[in-house]
Amino acid sequence: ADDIKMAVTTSFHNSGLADVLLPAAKKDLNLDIYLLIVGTGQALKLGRQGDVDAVLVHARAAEEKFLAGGYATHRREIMYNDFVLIGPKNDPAGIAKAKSAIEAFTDIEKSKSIFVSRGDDSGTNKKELLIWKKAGLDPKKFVGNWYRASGSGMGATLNTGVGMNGYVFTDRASWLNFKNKGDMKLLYAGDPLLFNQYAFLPINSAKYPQVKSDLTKKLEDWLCSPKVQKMIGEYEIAGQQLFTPNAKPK
Amino acid sequence: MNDLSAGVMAAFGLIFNLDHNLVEISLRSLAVTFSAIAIASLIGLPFGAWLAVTRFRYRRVTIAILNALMGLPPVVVGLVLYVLLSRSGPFGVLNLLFTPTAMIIAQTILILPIVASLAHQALRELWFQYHDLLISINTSKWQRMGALLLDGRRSLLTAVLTGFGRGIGEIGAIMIVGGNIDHLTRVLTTAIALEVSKGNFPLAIGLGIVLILLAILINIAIHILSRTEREGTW
Amino acid sequence: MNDLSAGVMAAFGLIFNLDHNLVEISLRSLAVTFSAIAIASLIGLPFGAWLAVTRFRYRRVTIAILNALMGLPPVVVGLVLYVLLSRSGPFGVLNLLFTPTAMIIAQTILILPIVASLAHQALRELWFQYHDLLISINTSKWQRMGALLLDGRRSLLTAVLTGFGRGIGEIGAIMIVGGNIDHLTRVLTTAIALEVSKGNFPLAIGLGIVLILLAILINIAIHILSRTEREGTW
Amino acid sequence: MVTSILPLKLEEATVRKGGSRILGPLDLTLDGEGCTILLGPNGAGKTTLLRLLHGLDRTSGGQARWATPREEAYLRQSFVFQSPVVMRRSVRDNIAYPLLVRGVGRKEARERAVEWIAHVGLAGADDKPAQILSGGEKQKLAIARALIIKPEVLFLDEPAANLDGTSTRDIEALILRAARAGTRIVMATHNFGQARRLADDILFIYRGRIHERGPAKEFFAGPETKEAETFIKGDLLL
Amino acid sequence: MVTSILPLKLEEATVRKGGSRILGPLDLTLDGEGCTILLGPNGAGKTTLLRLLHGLDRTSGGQARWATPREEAYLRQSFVFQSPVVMRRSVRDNIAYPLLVRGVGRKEARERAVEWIAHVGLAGADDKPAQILSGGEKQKLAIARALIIKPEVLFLDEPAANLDGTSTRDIEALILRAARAGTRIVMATHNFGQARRLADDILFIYRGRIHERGPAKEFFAGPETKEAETFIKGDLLL
Ligand SMILES: Nc1ncnc2c1ncn2[C@@H]1O[C@H](COP(=O)(O)OP(=O)(O)OP(=O)(O)O)[C@@H](O)[C@H]1O
Ligand SMILES: Nc1ncnc2c1ncn2[C@@H]1O[C@H](COP(=O)(O)OP(=O)(O)OP(=O)(O)O)[C@@H](O)[C@H]1O
Ligand SMILES: [Mg+2]
Ligand SMILES: [Mg+2]
Repeated sequence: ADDIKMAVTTSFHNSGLADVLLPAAKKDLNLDIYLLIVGTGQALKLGRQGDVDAVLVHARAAEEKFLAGGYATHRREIMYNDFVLIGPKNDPAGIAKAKSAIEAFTDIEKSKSIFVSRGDDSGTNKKELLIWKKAGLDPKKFVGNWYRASGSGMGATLNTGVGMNGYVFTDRASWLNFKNKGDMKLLYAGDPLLFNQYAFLPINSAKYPQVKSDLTKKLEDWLCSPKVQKMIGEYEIAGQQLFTPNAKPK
Repeated sequence: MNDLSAGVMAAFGLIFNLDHNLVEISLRSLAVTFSAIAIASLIGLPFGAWLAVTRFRYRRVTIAILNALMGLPPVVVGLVLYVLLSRSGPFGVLNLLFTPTAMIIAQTILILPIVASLAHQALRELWFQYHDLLISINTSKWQRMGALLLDGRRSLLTAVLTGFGRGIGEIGAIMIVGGNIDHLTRVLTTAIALEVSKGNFPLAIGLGIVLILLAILINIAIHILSRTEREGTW
Repeated sequence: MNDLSAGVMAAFGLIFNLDHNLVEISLRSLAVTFSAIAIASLIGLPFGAWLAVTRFRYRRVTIAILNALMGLPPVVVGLVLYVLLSRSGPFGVLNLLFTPTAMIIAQTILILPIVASLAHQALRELWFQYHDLLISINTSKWQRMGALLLDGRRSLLTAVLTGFGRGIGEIGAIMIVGGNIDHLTRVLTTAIALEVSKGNFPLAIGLGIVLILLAILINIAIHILSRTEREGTW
Repeated sequence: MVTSILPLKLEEATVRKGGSRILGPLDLTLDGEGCTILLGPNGAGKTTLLRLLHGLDRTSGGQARWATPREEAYLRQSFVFQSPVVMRRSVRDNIAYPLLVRGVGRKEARERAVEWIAHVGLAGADDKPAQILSGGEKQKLAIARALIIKPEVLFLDEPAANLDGTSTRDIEALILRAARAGTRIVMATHNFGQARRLADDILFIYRGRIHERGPAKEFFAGPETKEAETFIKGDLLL
Repeated sequence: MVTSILPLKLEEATVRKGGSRILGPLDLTLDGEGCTILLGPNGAGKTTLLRLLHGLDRTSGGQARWATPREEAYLRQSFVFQSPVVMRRSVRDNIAYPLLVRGVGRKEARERAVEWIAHVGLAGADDKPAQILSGGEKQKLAIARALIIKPEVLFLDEPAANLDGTSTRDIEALILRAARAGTRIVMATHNFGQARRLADDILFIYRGRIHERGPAKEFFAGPETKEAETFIKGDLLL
């Protein structure tokens, strides 16, 4: 069987979708996909170094830069899900009633409730910082000890958040698939601002001849095929749909 | 390769500018590991001596287990400690999770078997020499342990330094119980991991070089202070 | 606490069902670490013996550095190795990145200073006893090293077992150069880290228990086979 | 000393090592005063017997019993080893150590150690690390360390083997003085002259057994067993 | 042996340790045949001198030179230590080791070791771990290990201190036989009888210096220096 290596972000892997897609790819394409589960930054770094054949990430701006550097031949959107705010069940900041993501963030800032940030420059972290910015706030200037940058992956940050009983900004898939929920629950979701697009970027074989372009092409076509798009749409945890496929047919 | 040379440059940059952040996390690294090694030595060295002077039924098994515990996987230690210290755990009321104290506890657990096991190994040879004499003088078990620890202090150094090395470079456990929180529990190793996950390899390598230099400096300092390997010692 | 008991249950479940995945990653863990410890012993034990029998100008500094290298931060080792093995690095053509071979190299680098340093410490005492005799018999340096390694083999065991422990529980380096790829480079520690990041603590703790049991079993087996601590040895 | 730790009684005592019986079975009662010298060929079991008496080796069969409880008995005896064991400390601290173990204060222990350093002829070596002493000097250290606690029973295993003539005489004088002060002496030696000078009675050890026992004068005048006779001749032939 | 490694010449040789001069400066030429015995009080420097001659201690001043290059010289001499050093191996492997070092095959080395085990009277101990031997037995092992390479020069540091009469005689016979076969013997002892039996000439060491040197007969008949006289008296007084 052929094999390729693909770097994916922790949040994608934590969703569990890979456990469905990988066996299907093996069956349909006779292709072994070896996943490297790393942070967004590291995933792109692996791509830049030519050590993987493709990356699947969710950080638009960083992806554009990656493309501009000529590391990938193109960027293909596959699906999206959304980001959510989770927090302690008693919701000390009262974000459950917020009307927008910005309002929810502002509420947290006002109540000085513990907020655990990824703080690792990942796609999720970048989105969070964007929302603070839109709310006119700058985490660097927060006083008091309530805003905590944990500097770790999604799973580790959730563990920390649960341990501290604090709010965490996460993607829906990671949260639904997360086992150590403790006393926490999903408190806010739904703002279009929280839209989270995943894109597939095959590495440029002009830069690294060892890259298996034919296979990444095959994989990309397969991911965007109606059958797989349907599979993605039907993937559920606890009765909730996690991803919305949105690949545009070529 | 560029990353390597960039890393070396980054290390120099950090050191020469005495980067404010670097100083902070380096000091925290040292504080955590020194505390852990102090506690581990206080318990582990006497335990090693005790193992050297005592013959009991399950001694071999105890030693084998102690050896095995030297390889305690940090992630598992961190995880178990997390479960115990978390709010819903039995020691939740102490509010220790995500504090340097929790990191010290984690490192102590990891270092202790190393210190104890290597201390035992070092003192076993000395006990072999002293055995008859100390029994003949009718020393108590405590006095035997005391004599071994005192007269074997030079060879105990390796045990302590090995533990120190293990602690200062450790990440799996302190990441989980410390949480790598900026200005609170971030230390050199967790900072490196963070830079790696950001794909910022030069900075990560730079911090790594600082960490290794720190370890080497401390080792040389301790060797010089304790004058091991002085020509005169044998 | 529930997580702990659930973890114990999970461990039993995994072991008694001889879970297919568990067997695979356990065997890979063992294969990687055994290879690494074999290479590290082949180099480190003779080097430790060499350090014991040789007096040279920078001996103290060398020993101090070797001690310091015992604390090489795994993440940094992994990172540097990654940069070297990466396709755009100098050894990229070998295509070793994300293979068990890369993991073996990483662990060897981590284990080597431990084995060498502890071997030196163990053999130093023996050399102290043998020094006059071996010089008098006019042995070459190689013969001295050989005599120490042969006659001191029992005390070298701790060095090797310490290295083994460090390797089997290690994660920082093999995560980076191995990539924790399912069915290719996933081992016990990286599997545990993955489960932790999923918040699946019972399974993580279960795997951790398996890992620790494995380490203890191997230690006991080796102790029994090599008959250390037999009453007769002293 | 309120009650004596003597007599020490061995009953059918045997010592096995490495699978073979290297001593016994033997019966022996050690009491009264004076100096008992152990004679016998190399490997006969002298060291093993001394170690057994002192409690360093355990009986594999039979028993060894002091008049007082073990604890008590072991506090009031000393042993000088065949090859001297020195601790990695200064000469003074080596000699003071048994006093420290018995609860004497550090200062007093050191003072008394210094006196004993002079007695055994090591004056000036107080602060030397004990490991660098010459063979004979180590032997003297060991004797001082044994005598400093004024033991009720003193075991010596070839204590003068590495000593020069003058030192031997000095040490013998110390041993005799201790004997006269009531210390029971049990000593192994290969030096017949020394045995003649010191012994009140002789234990002739042969192949792990007490082959012959008797007052020194009679033993040297004419031993009862053929083996002892051959043994004495071996020395005379020198 | 094509050329002899002798004479060995010391010129103004001194040995300092721990800051003080413990031997020399002394001049000495060692050549020809026969047996030189080192006499002197404890701590005089006998062991240090032997070690210097053998190349175990370095000169801190002056020099020590063999007739042949160092390499060559060190291959053809042996040393028996004051307290025997045994390797953690069987008796046979201990004795065979110097042969192995000199490139003799394992099988032949073992066979010759077994012969020597018999010569020194350790028959039957071939497979015993050397550490469990008695004091005298270890001394015999050390002598066999020294003689097995048929050394051209043999240094012995109180080799019979722990031996019984018969063993002493046997070992002395071995030493004499080696001497007669051309081995140059240099030996320290505190046993005057032994010195008289073996010595061709005497080196009297006193306070780190060669205080007197002369043929054995003349030395014992009447030494030239007062110190040597006192020393001999010390033994006679015993
Ligand atoms: N652990 C052991 N296993 C087997 N045999 C042993 C052990 N220890 C000692 N022996 C043997 O027991 C015998 C008696 O030893 P011991 O040391 O008592 O003799 P000794 O009379 O003191 O001799 P020496 O005069 O040479 O000191 C020796 O032959 C020795 O080899
Ligand atoms: N490392 C050292 N530092 C200082 N003094 C030392 C050192 N080594 C030995 N000495 C001293 O040198 C002197 C000579 O020692 P050496 O062993 O040569 O004596 P020796 O004549 O062999 O005595 P013995 O008859 O007791 O064996 C001793 O007084 C000893 O204390
Ligand atoms: Mg003996
Ligand atoms: Mg000497």
